[in-house]
Amino acid sequence: MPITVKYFASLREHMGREQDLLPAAEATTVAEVWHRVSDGQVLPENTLSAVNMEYVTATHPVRDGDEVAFFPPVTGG
Amino acid sequence: MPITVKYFASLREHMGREQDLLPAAEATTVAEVWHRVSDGQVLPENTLSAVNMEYVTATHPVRDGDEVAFFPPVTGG
Amino acid sequence: MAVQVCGEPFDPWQAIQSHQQNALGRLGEYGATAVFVGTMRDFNEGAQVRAMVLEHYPGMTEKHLESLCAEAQRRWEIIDTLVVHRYGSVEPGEPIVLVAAWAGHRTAAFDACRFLIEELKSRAPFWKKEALAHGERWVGRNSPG
Amino acid sequence: MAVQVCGEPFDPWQAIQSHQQNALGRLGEYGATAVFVGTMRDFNEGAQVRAMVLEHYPGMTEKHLESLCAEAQRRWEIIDTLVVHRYGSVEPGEPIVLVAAWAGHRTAAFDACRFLIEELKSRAPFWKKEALAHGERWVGRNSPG
Repeated sequence: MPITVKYFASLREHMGREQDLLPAAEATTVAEVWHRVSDGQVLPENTLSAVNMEYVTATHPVRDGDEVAFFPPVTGG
Repeated sequence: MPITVKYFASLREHMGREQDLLPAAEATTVAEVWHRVSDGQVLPENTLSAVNMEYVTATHPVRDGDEVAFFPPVTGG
Repeated sequence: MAVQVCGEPFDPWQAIQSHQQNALGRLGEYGATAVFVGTMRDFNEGAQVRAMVLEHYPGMTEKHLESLCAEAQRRWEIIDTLVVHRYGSVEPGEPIVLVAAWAGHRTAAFDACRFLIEELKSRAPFWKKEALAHGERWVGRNSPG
Repeated sequence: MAVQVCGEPFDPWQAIQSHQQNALGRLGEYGATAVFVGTMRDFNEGAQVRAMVLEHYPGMTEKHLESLCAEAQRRWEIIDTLVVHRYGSVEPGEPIVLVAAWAGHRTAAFDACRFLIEELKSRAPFWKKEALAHGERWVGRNSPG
């Protein structure tokens, strides 16, 4: 199962796409997923991340089939 | 102009009437008005009083034509 | 700023809609609406309550509620307020009081709404008499919240 | 406990009435309803705003809002909560968010309602893009209130 990586709002525009599919891989982390999808760009300051729709930090593990998301500070309500 | 004296809720039931009219009199106070309408009963504890629809204390002056009211603690809302 | 004291059942959500349509300024001016509705419960202080009569002091009630709204307008940056309060015979489930505050931002709306209901409960001249299974009783004082 | 994320304009007062009629237990059980409605303003951070697009994260948004409601139920003695939030294109004057809490007493209702809107604004995955007279901008962060 591939890893799905989603981008929202200004980060989606910055990436120029809504999502990536990463091939199934060894166990990894959120920071490593960002490194792979961004060609080594620095993660923009204040970026939030989620794994399987729960907030996590950059060191959180990512497993095959997980959904990882990156997005800017939220502004709902 | 007489002084109108009104009673509400449990105090109205205690008095057995909704209001009294006191004949025009020399300048007096809320305490004195109570003394006259109650035949010298002690004012029940926690009773509130108003003159012309504003809360006042027992020493507040009362003038001819004023509306004086006595009532128990409020329980609205 | 509107105060209504009414002797018949009222629908608080319709009252808000109607106030927004008729009395408030342009749409887009306010960003925050905070509302409190107090409804008659069928249980109070350890007893089933069948019905209630709400007595008030006509004239003073309106005057007092209007002065509360004016004080809220002075203390917070709010655009408008609405207060509606029942009197007369009330059945369980029926709304007793509606307090609403409109503001640019949420803190002012919340704080003004809370202020209005707390002040109303502690000072506005209303009195509740409850009909229980056997007999009646005057409510002695409001619970702290 | 209900959470709705909707792509079309909604009427918050009708949503409350409908929830009270369909989802809440017996009339007479709750004595206090606290409600907050956030409406789109036509002015924000020094500029006229013509319109707005609200983006969200389908799936995570609902999950996050449901977990907030569950936390409110744990922390306060409340009977029910309702959260409705718009996404998509929004015009000035249209409601963006509704938060409501029903309780036996007013303090729990107010505190839960306030908690829900503060948490929602700080953590629920929504993003606002404003259309100004000239051009667009993402809202960088929510104001503190």
